Amino acid sequence: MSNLITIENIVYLASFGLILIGLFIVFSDKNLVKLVIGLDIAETGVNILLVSTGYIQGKTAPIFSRTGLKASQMVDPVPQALVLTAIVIGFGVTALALALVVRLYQKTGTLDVSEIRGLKW
Amino acid sequence: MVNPILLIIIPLATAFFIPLLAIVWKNGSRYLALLAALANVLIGIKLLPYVLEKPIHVTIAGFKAPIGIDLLAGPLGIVFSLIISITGFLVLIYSIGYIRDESINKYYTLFLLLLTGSTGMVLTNDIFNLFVFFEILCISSYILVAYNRDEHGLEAAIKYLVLGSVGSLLFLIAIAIIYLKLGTLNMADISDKFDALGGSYRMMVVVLILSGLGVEAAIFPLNSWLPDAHSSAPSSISALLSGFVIEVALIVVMKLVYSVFHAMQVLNALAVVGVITLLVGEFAAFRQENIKRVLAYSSIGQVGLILLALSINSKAGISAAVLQIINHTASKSILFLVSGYFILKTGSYRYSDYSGIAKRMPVSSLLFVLAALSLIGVPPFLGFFSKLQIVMAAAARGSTFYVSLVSLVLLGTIVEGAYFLRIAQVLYFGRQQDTDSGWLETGNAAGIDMESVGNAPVSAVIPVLLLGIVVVFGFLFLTNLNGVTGSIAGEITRALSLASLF
Amino acid sequence: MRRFFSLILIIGFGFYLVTVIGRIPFAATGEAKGSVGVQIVNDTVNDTGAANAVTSVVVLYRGFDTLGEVTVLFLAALGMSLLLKGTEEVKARVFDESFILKTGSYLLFPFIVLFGLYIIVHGHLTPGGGFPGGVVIATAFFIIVMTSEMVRLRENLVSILESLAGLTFIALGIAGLLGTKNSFLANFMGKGVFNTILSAGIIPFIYAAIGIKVGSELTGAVGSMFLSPFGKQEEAGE
Amino acid sequence: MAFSMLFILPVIGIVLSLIFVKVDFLKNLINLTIFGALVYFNILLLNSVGETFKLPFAFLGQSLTFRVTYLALYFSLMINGISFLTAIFSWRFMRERENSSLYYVWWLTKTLGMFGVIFSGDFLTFFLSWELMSWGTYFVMVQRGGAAAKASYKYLVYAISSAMVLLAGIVILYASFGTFSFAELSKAYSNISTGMLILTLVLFIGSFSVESAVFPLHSWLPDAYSETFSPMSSYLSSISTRLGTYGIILFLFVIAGVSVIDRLQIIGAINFRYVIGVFAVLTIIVPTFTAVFQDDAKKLVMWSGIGQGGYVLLGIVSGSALGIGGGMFHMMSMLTFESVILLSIAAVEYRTGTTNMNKLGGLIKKQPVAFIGLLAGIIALAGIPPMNGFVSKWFIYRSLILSGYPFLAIGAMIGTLATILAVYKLIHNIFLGQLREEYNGVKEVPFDMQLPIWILIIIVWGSAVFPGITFSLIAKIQSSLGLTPVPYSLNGIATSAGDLDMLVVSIVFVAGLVVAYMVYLLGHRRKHVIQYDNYAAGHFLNKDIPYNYNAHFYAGMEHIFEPYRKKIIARSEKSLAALTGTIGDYLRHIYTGNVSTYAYYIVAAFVIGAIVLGGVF
Repeated sequence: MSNLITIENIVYLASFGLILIGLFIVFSDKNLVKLVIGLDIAETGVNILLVSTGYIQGKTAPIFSRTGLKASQMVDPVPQALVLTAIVIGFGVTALALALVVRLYQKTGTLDVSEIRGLKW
Repeated sequence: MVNPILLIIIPLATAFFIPLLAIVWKNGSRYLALLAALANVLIGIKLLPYVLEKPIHVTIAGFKAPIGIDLLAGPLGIVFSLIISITGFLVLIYSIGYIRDESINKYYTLFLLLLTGSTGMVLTNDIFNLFVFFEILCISSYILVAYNRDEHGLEAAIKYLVLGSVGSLLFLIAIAIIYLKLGTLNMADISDKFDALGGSYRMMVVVLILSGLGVEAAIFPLNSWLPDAHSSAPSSISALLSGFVIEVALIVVMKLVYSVFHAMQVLNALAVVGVITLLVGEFAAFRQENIKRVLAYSSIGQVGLILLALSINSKAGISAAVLQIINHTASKSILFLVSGYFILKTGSYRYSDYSGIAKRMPVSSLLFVLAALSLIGVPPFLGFFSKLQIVMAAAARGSTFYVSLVSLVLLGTIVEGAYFLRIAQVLYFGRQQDTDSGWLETGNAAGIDMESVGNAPVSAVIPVLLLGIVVVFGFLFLTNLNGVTGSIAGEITRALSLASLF
Repeated sequence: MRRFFSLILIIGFGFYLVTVIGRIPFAATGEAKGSVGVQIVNDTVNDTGAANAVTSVVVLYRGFDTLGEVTVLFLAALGMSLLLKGTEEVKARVFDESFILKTGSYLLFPFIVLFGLYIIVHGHLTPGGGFPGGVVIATAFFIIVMTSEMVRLRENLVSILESLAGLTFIALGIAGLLGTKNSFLANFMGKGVFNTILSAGIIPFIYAAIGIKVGSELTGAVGSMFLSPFGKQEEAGE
Repeated sequence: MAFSMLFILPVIGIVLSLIFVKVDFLKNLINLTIFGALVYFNILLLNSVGETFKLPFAFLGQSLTFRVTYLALYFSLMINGISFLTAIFSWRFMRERENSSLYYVWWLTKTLGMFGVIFSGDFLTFFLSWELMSWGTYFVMVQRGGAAAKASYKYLVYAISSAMVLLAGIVILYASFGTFSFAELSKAYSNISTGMLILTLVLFIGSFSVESAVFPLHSWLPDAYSETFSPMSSYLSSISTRLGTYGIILFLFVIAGVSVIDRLQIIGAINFRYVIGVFAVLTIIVPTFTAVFQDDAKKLVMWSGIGQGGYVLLGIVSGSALGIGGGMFHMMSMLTFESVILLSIAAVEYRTGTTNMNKLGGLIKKQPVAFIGLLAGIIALAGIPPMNGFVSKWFIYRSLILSGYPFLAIGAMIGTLATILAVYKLIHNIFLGQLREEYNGVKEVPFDMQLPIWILIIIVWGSAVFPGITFSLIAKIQSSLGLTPVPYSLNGIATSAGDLDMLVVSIVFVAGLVVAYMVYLLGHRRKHVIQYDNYAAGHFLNKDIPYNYNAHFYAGMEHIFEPYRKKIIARSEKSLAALTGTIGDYLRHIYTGNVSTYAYYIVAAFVIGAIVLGGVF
């Protein structure tokens, strides 16, 4: 039982859970703002997955701030850089989405995705 | 020799510079953007002969792959950046007259970033870098779709954004798996290590990337944003989106499938998906009344055809697909650009309201028809040759599977011909209605005064004419074109190996 | 019904996530596979002279990504200002905030900015850098906008800063292209003394540019959010 | 030289016509010269049979080849001859017509395509030319606008479909044998599998059936051909449709070969050719009966022209020397009589401005040349001696009876009955009966428009009296295709094979006419009256109540046939279009407009992809 509670499983559980919850909101919620929030949640899940790919058990942050730190004691820095990029991109997309939502609400007066169907077929 | 990275840096720097320029010269961005695109065209032309012989590897920050990011300027990269910059340049000329509101500086900035994103996508040799450029491309197109800030544009943009984000989510998951399992992001490196990966991981990565990038590549059923976005964007932007954005995504995804993942197992499935995409597009266009929606659905159909050609798993197929991409870029850009002025002049999106507009806008209408004929695949236009090459490449595989797919393609062509020629006839001979007394010429229902419709301005006609030259006289250069497309096919099908790179 | 189908799909998707990704152990990456990250950690001090390996990855090894990332932010800010600019003249939102809040925010402002600047310039030494620093600086402006009624952000100034910062980034990159290494973003400056502020060549400069860019972009984005009218817009002429 | 001129001249013509698009006189002159020169070079080409030509550039690694055969020459002579005559007629007719500025451009484009089709030596060249020809046909028809646009649209959909079926056939052949060349394909066909044979037969014959308007794929023809400018109607109906027949001949005799096709025995003696024959007979009967009820002169001729195409096909699939010879001959007969009929009608239209038979009548004295032309034409059309239609039909009937296809012969004869009814209506409603007031001032057309009509009358008659001239070429075609040549003599058939001597028939016929005229003269019963000195059904006629039974000419018959006529095909066409639309509508509904659903599609696509491909990896 105890071998189930590993750091991998916790990270995976969090990340998959967030991804699935986010997607579930995207699929089933009618409010456009919630939909954007759902996307954000899912994105967070992916970011957790991404950043955790660099994790190596028992190692420290890759900063040579003190002398004597060896490279072999450090975790992989690349995923951290990647996730920084991913977060910023996610931020940009979310901000833009919200701007669009604000504008769309001004035009249509609704945030219900099943009603915002001026374009179909 | 010029460094290919300039193809990305020039439009990017120009985009950053435009806000500064706007302070001193309000409309200067128009010409600056033109200059940037022109510079890219010239660099592309200069680089083309080099890369046809040997691909150029560009390291960034002095770190060799796979440590750093590197660009691979092979035939594919340079030819596609040429397609992008030439189309961009022509559409920029068109925009001079077409985009006339007060936020033009933002328009041109976004436009250049769209070019940056797509050029980056075809040049990069790093999968995460691909993701970044993919996002630049996507986000700039989200904004441009909503550029007019009307209800339809905004709605299309938010849908496009949500779907694009879901797609990039899947793409990121794939990147995470790749990094987890292989510890590298460089495509050549991945290509070397990928075959050692377990089957289920390979499958997961390939399917995730197909369904992630496939959103932008408009593969059925991931293309639901396309009809809305392409029909609601300003026509100049529709021309870009249909002209090269989906093709760039498609060619990149297929490049990954072939040369990085060696996932030949998915090709048959993709061929079937391609034909389904084609049929859905063509049949759905049949009953459309909004001209831009017709064109958007036709783009779906064309993407299906290109996907089928790319999935034939032969050099001939890929080469034909690239030729078809060139044809589609030119033709569909013409169609969108011309229909932009139809809409502007008549104020209506319904093509049945353009009754007899050919008398008022002769050049535009003629080019519209020529481009439509090329898309249908009528000799001697370029589209005929590309379609024939696709059909022959499929037939050359000799299996019943491909022959039956080809027959479905031909079925789609019939439908395509039917709806395009219907529009063409309305342009020239007016709307004809089936009444009891036979077909009669009737005026337009919207009460548009055709007399007041004038010709499109020179800035709109020139790019359309230039694109028209490609479509009409392209067949004269078929041998050269086939040489270029052939080397692209060679690049895609040759498994990249890190050892051979440096 | 929709929920039911969504649930089924989520279960299907989750199944693949769990069965495929969920079986990959973390420790397996790294040395054994000759991962890129391991090589970078080993070489970073020699290559870049930056103490913070993550920073050297962000700014140099994957600096091109970061340029793209900055571009995405630029795009987002641009998009927001394009989309949110009211079609008619909209008054800046008036918040009737208390004197204490206003004064407090003015008092806090320089310290927050200073903190942000600190984070930026120490990006190559400690956790932090241009992105978090820029965000902190933007927060300072955010607080001002939230609390005082009279502040109206100068959109021009913001966009000039944004552009200049972006161009600086590219100019530094091109300098590398023109330099001996003939490679975009290559570190053409000396590495300096390890673990001091003026070390690691172009990294601090690029990070400063990023910091200014991120700060001004976020400020601009916040500004355009506040300048936009809320609620359903009345159609003109009705 | 002569061969390349056939292709260079039309291109020159197209360019010059585009340059002088506004200068009517020059344009006409240039094109008349070019069509004349084409006839000349075509005759020169008779000396170079068997030569092959190659385009200097290869395409897709395949060279585009041409070869000169007797079959091609027969067609090109027909094309060029009729082009020249039509060009003479067009000179005056097309002057100042609306929407006709590109008339010659499209016509020459079509001509170029037709040359390509008949001279091509491989399927790639054939298909390229075929497309060029179809689009030329479309543009030449559509340029008039209005009703012509709608009619041409229908043609276009048929033509694209047929081209795509053709392409599928070509691609399948290429996939199986790796070649486009006719010569190599015909070798490959000698030991082809039955399934492949059936598949390609259906594809190729089906595709060519559209262009040659074989029942039930004929419905595009009448409107499309009749709505365009009248000289072009005449040109199209006389030659354009036959290019489809060329395709059938090409496939049956050059590519596949009769002996290979006859391996397909369906039941007993019924083989594949017999099946085509049945369709040919249906093509004769159904459209000809439709022709009877037409009110528009051009449409009537078009409908009966479809039926004549059925005779051609019937002769060709009969497989015997007589039958193929007859079918080939009938192409030439058709070419001339269809053309002379339609040019005569065009002459009437030139003066009266209409081709609606309900509005015409009594023009015999006003336009005697047109009347004679039409008379000669309908005599040939109905297969009555001494015109060339009689000769060809005689050959066809005889071969059908000799080869043991009595039912097909009976079917063909039923068609003849309707033909006679139709042509009687045609000549009566235009030229006989009472002249309408408004046409009192109508004059005969000028000489340059009469000229082609006279020439055609002479050919229609002369080729009947001396059919041997035509048969000499046909016999060469037959031997070059490996068939038994038809036994001909200068004025009929070689005595061993039967007993047709057209000279005798003509003399007897003329003698009969002379006797009849003598009787008529001797009778002294002739009396000239004005047209209102008359009565009908107890009414005296005047200007306001003219004697006229033009409208509802065969009302009784129409009453019987109406429920069956034109319903089936028109309905199936409509429902096919509706089906396409409905499929499209269903497919469009995938795009519901709900963004959550769209997002669902994406992840669902992933899951389905993973399920499908999970097994592959």
